[in-house]
Amino acid sequence: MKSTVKAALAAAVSLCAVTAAQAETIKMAFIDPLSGAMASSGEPAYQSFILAAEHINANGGVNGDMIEVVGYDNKVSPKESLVQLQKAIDSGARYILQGNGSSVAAAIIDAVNKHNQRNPGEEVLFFNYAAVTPEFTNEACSFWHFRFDAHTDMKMNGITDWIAARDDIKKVYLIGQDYVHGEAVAHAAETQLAAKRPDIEIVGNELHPLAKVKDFTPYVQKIISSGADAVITGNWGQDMTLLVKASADAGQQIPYLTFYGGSNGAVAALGDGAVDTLYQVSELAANMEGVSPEQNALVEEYKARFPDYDYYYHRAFVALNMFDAAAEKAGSNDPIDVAYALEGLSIEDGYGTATMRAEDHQIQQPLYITTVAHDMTYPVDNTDLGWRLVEGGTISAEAAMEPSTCEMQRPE
Amino acid sequence: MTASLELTDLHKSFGPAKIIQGVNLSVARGERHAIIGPNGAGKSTLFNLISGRFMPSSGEVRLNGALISGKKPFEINRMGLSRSFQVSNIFTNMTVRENVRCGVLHSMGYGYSFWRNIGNLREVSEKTAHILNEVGLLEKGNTPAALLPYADQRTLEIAITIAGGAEVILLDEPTAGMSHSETDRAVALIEKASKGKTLLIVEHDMGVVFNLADRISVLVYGEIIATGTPEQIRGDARVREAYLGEEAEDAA
Amino acid sequence: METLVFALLNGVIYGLLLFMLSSGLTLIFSMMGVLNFAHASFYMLGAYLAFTIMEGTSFWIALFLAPVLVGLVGMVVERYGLRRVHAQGHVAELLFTFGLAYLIDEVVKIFWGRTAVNYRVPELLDFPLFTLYGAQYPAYRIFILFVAAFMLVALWYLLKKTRAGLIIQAALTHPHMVGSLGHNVPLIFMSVFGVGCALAGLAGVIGGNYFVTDPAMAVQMGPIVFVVVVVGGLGSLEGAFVAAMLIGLLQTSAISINASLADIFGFLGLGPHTEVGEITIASMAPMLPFLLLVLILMIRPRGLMGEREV
Amino acid sequence: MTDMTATYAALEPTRAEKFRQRTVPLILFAVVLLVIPLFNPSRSMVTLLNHMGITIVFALSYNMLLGRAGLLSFGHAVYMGLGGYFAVHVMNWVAEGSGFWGAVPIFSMPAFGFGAGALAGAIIGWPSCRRSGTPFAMISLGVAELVAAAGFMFDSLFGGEMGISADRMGGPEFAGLSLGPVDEVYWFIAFWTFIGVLGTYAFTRTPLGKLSEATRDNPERVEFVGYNPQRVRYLVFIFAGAFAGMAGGMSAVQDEIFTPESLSLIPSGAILIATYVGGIRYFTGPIMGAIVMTYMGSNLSDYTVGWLLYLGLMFVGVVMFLPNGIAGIVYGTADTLRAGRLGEVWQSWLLRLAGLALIATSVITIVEVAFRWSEGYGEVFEPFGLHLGTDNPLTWALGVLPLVLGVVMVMKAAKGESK
Repeated sequence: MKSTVKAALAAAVSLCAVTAAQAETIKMAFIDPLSGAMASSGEPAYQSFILAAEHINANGGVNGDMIEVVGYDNKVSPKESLVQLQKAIDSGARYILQGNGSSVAAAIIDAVNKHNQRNPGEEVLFFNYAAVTPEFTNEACSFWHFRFDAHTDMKMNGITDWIAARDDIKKVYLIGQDYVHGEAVAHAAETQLAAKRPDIEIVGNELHPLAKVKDFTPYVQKIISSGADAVITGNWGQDMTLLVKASADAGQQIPYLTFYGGSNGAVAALGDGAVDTLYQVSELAANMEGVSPEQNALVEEYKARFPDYDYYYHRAFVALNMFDAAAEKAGSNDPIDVAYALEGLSIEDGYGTATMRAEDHQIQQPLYITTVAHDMTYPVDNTDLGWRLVEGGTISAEAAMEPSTCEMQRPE
Repeated sequence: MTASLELTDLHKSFGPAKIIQGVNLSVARGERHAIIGPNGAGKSTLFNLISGRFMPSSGEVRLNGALISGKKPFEINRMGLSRSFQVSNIFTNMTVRENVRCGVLHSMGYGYSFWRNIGNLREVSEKTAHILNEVGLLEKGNTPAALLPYADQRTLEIAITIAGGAEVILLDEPTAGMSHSETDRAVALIEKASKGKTLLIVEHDMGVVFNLADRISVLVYGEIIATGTPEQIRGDARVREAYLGEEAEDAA
Repeated sequence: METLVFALLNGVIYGLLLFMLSSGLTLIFSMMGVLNFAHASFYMLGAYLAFTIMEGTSFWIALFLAPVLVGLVGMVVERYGLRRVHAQGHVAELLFTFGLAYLIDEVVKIFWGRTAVNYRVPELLDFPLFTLYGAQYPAYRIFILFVAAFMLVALWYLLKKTRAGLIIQAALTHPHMVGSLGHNVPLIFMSVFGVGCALAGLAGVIGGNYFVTDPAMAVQMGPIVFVVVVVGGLGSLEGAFVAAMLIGLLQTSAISINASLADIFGFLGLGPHTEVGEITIASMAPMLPFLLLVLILMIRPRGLMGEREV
Repeated sequence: MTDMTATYAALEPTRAEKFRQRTVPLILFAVVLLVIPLFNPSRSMVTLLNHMGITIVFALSYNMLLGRAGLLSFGHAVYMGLGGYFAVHVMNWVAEGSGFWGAVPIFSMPAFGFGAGALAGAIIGWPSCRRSGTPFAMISLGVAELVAAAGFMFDSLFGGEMGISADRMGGPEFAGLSLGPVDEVYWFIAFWTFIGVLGTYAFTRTPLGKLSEATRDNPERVEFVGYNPQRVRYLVFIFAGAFAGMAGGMSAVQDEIFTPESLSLIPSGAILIATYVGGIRYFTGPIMGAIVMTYMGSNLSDYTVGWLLYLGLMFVGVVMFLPNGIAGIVYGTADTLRAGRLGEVWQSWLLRLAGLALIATSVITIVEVAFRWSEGYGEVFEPFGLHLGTDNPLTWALGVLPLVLGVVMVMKAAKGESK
C-alpha cells in the first residue's frame, strides 16, 4: 500500500512540474490560525487543502490552470483576518478559504460583500469549510459565500435523528458554552427533540462560561443526579475534553454527543475514557465499510504526509473537488461563473453524494454518528483508538436537511 | 487673636507604642518656633500629624482656628500649611524649574487644568522665577533634580515647600548633613523666606535653633517638657538634665 | 445534599491544587515583590516533563524528578534573567516574566506539539475508590489530597523548624531586613524562586493528568493564581491556603446554583426574560474570583491574612 | 528684578527652540502622512498603514498611563473596545439615518469613540485609581476579565461572538470622502492619527500632564503641594480611556466591525508590548513601537511560523537589555552623533552590531530548525542553499558557535563603551 502511495505521489509531483510551467495559477487564500494555540485546528485544515490542490493539479488542474493554496495567518482575530484578507486579494487571490471561528467568518462575509460591491470586476468568493452558525446560509446569506460543512441545526438533526431511534434514551441533558454557538445548539436540540420524540425529557439545560471552567466534575455530578441517558454538547476545545474527561472519571457510561469530538488531540487527552462515551457527528466515518479504495488511499496518504494529524477535514477535499467540477462545468475560473456553476452542483464523494443547494449555498450531504473504539483500521491521535460508525449512525442528506430563509441576492 | 497653629492634647500611638503623648502647643502668627529633642522623641511624627500624613489617635490640630486634624495632606496644604521633609523628597526625574513649578501651580489656581499650555502661564513662570531667584537656584533651573549636589537638593526641598506661598511653613531638619558654610546660607534663606510667615522647624543644629527661633519647645518621649524663648530654654534645668546638657557638651 | 457533598469534595481538591500552585508564587511575590506572570508556565512545564519522564520510566520517578527539574529551570531564570532586570524595578520584572510566559509557551509547543499529550493517571491509582450518589470517585483525587497534605506539612516544617525557614519567614514579612542581617540575599532569592517554581512544577505533575496537559493549560491557570495570592495576602501562606480553598469552594458550589439574577433581584423589578435577568449564578461562577480580586484590592488591599499591603 | 526675569527667560526654551523641538516634528509628521499616498502603496499596504495609525493612537493613550503616570494596566483594550463598540452602534444609527443621526458624518466617529472611552474611563477608573502600583495592575487585570466576560454575555450590546458590524459608507460625506475605498479611509485615519498625536502631545504640556509625571515620580510629595494624587491619576485615566476610545472609533470605521475579543486580555497585552518595545520614556517611543509591532504582527507570519517566538524573544530582550526601547536606541544614537562622538565609539558599535548579527544567525537557525523538526513533515531549513537538517553537524555548529562568539563580542563592546 505504502509503495503505491509513494508512486502516485512521485507521479503527481512530476506531473505538477510539467504542467505548472505553462498553466496559470488560481490563487486560493487560506485565512486561519497557523501559529499560536489555535494552530492545531488551522494547520491540519491547511494541509488538507494543499493535498486536495495537489491531487487536482496532478489530474490536469482546473481548466488547465493550477491551484495554489497560500496560507495567511489570522491569529483567530477578526480584525487581523481583514488585514490578511486585503493582503490575499492584493496578491491576486480570488478565492478565500476559512473556517475557524464564526466571528472571523462573519467578518470575512461582511468584508467580502463590501469588497465585491465596492470593486466590481474583482469579485472574490468565500468558501467556508467549518464555521457552522446557521445564519450564514439563512438571514445573513450571501451570493459570495458557500458553506461546505453542515451547519449547527443540520448536525443537530443528525444527533436527534439518532436519539429518536433509540428507545432506551428517555432523558437528555444539554450543556454548552455560554455564547451564541452554545445557545444555538441548545435551542436546536430542544425544538428538534420536542418534534421528533415528545416523550423525551430535557432534564437539564446548562450554559457555562466559555473556556473558563477547569473542573467539570460539579457539572457531571449534576448530569448524574438528573438521571440523563445521553448528553448533547456543542462544546469545543478544552471545554469539550475536560467535560468528557470528568464524566469518564466519574465512571459515567452514557453517550456524550458532540460536534467537535473529532478535533485534534481530544482522543489522546481522553484515552480509554472516550471509548463508547465520546460521540461525534461529522461528514466522514473513516472506518465504515464500503468506502472506496481511492478514499482510503487518501486517508493513508494524509497520515503519511502529516504524521501529527489525522484525516479530519474531509470537507476541504469536497470543497476543492466541487470547485474543480464547477469551474470545468462553467468553462471558466472566474469567481462569478464558478459561483453560478456551483449552485445546485452535485458530486460523488468518498462518503456519499454532496450537493451545493442553490437557494442558500449550503452543502447537503450525509452525516455520520461515530464513537471511539479500539482496533480501528484508521486510528487517530497516534493512539490505538479510532472512530467507529455506530448502529443507526448514518444520516441521509435528506434527513439532515434544514429549510432556509435565505433570500439570495444575485448579481445581474 | 487666634494662634496660627494650635495643638491640643495630641496623642499618637502605633499599636502599643505611644509616640506622642498629649502635646499642647500654640504658635502665634509670624512666630518662628523650633522643636528640639533627642532622637526618637517623636519630632518627625509630630510633623506628620500636623501635616496630615498620619491621623492622630486623639486630640486636635487647628490652623488659624480651623480644625485640620483628620484632613488629607493636600487639603491641609490648600488651607495654607506647607512642609518639607527630612530626607529630600523631590521630583527626581524633573528639572529644578519643573520641581518648583509643581509647587507653584495649585496656589495660582491651576488645579487639575488640562486645557492650558503650561509654558504659556505667565504668572506661573514669574512666580517660579521669583522663587528660584530667592533660593539661589535660578542658574541651575534646567538641571535635572537628581543631578543636583546634596546641599542644592535640600535647598530645592525648601523651595518647593515655600513655592505655594503657604502662611505656615514646617521645615524638618532643613540643614541636616550640610557643611558650615552651606548651613549658614540655608539659615539666611530660611530667615528670608519665613519673613511675615509662621515657621515651625525641627532642627538638630543648636546653633541654627538658637539663632533662628523666637521660641523653642523641647520634646522628650512624646511630651513637651518646656516651651520658651531661647534664653528661657537655655536656663531651664529640666531641659539641661533631659537633653541639652549632653548635646551641648557634644557640640563643644 | 448530594450536590453539597460533591461541591465540597471537589472544591477541596480543586482548592488544594490551587494552593499547591499558588504557594510558590506567594513565597516569590512576598519576598522578591515579583508578581511572576510565568508561574503558571512552570506549572505547565512540570506536567509536560512528568509526561516525558513517565514515558521513559514511571510516574513515581516523574513525581520527584519533574519538580526538581522545573526548580532548576526557575533558578536559571532567576540568576540570568530576573536578577539582571531587578535594578529596573518591579514593573520591568513583571514585564520580564510576562515575556517569559510567551517564550515557555512557544518552546513547549516546539517540543511537545500544539495539541494535548497523552499524560495518564498511573495504573496503580486508576480505579474508582468508592461510589457516591451514583458517581464513582476516582482514587487519584484522594492521592492529590495526600500529596497536597504532604507538601503542606513539608512546607510548614521547612518554614517553622529549620534555620533556612526562619530566614525566609523573616524575609517574607520584612524583605529589607534580610540583607542587613548579613545573609547572602541573591542566593536566597535564587533558592526561593527555584523552590517556588518547583512547587508549581509539582502542581503540574499532579494536575496535568487530573485535567488535560496541553499548551493552553498555563493561560487557563495564570490569572486565577494571582487572585489566590492577592486575596490570601502578602507574606501569608496561611492566607494563600484559605484563599485557595475559598476560591475552590466558591467556584464549585456556585456552579451548582441554578438561580438566575432575575430570581434573586426579581423584587427590584428585574424581569426573567431580560438580558441581565437571564444570567444564572452558575454561568457567572468562573467570574467570581475576579470580582473577589477587584473587591479585595479596593476594600482590604492587604488581603485576607496579609502582613502588609500589596 | 528685570535681571532675574531675564535669567529665567533664558532658562525657558526660545521661540526658535520651541519651533524646532515641538512644531517641526509635528509638521514633519503631517508631511509624512501627506506624502505616503504619492508612493502609490498597494491596498494591503494602505490597510496596514491604517492599522498602524490606529495602533499609534492606542499606544500613545496607553503610554499616558504607563510611561507618564507610571500606571501599569493589563486592561487598556477595554476602553478602545468600548469606544469602538459605541462608534459601531452610532454608525448603524447613522445608516438608519433618522433625525439627528442622519446628519452625522461617519468621519466624526472617533469623536464619539473619544466620548465613550472617556465615560468608560470615568466609571471604571473611579474604583481602580484609588490605588497605584501592583494593586492597580491587578485591579486592571480583574476588571478586564470581568468586562471581557460581560462582552460575551450581553449580546444586544456586543453582538455575541460575531460582534457588531456596520457600513462606513452611510451618512453624509465629509470633505468629499465616500470612505468606500481603502485609500479614502487612509485620509480619515491620517487626519485622526494626527489629531491623536497632537492631542496626546498637548496633554503632556498641560499642568495636569506635568502633575501626572510628578505623581509617577513621587506621589507623596504631590500631596504636600496641594494635589490629590488619586484625583490626578483618575483624570489621567479618563484621558487615556478617551484617546483609546478614539482609536476604537478609528478602528470601527477602518474595519467596520467590533467583536468581544477586542475587550480581552490579548489586545491589552499586545499594546503593552508594543508600547514598551517602543520606549515608554519618550513621547515618540509608542509611535515607533506601534509601527514596528503592527508590521511584525501582520507580516512576520508570512515568513516564519515561529514569529510568536521571535516576538517573545524580542520583548524579553528589550526588557532585559534596552529598558528605553527602540526610541532609546534612536535618540541615543542621535545624541552621540550630534555630540560628535562617533569617532570614539564607532569601534564598539561595529563590534556590537557584528556580535548581534552573529547571535541572530544562531537564534534563527535554532528556531527555524526546531520548528521544522517539531512539525515533522520532513521539511528542511534551507537558507542560501544550505541543507540544515537536524542530523547535519553544520546545523549544530551554526546554532552554537556564532552565539558564543556573538555574546563575547557584545560583552566586549559593552566593556569598551563603559570605558
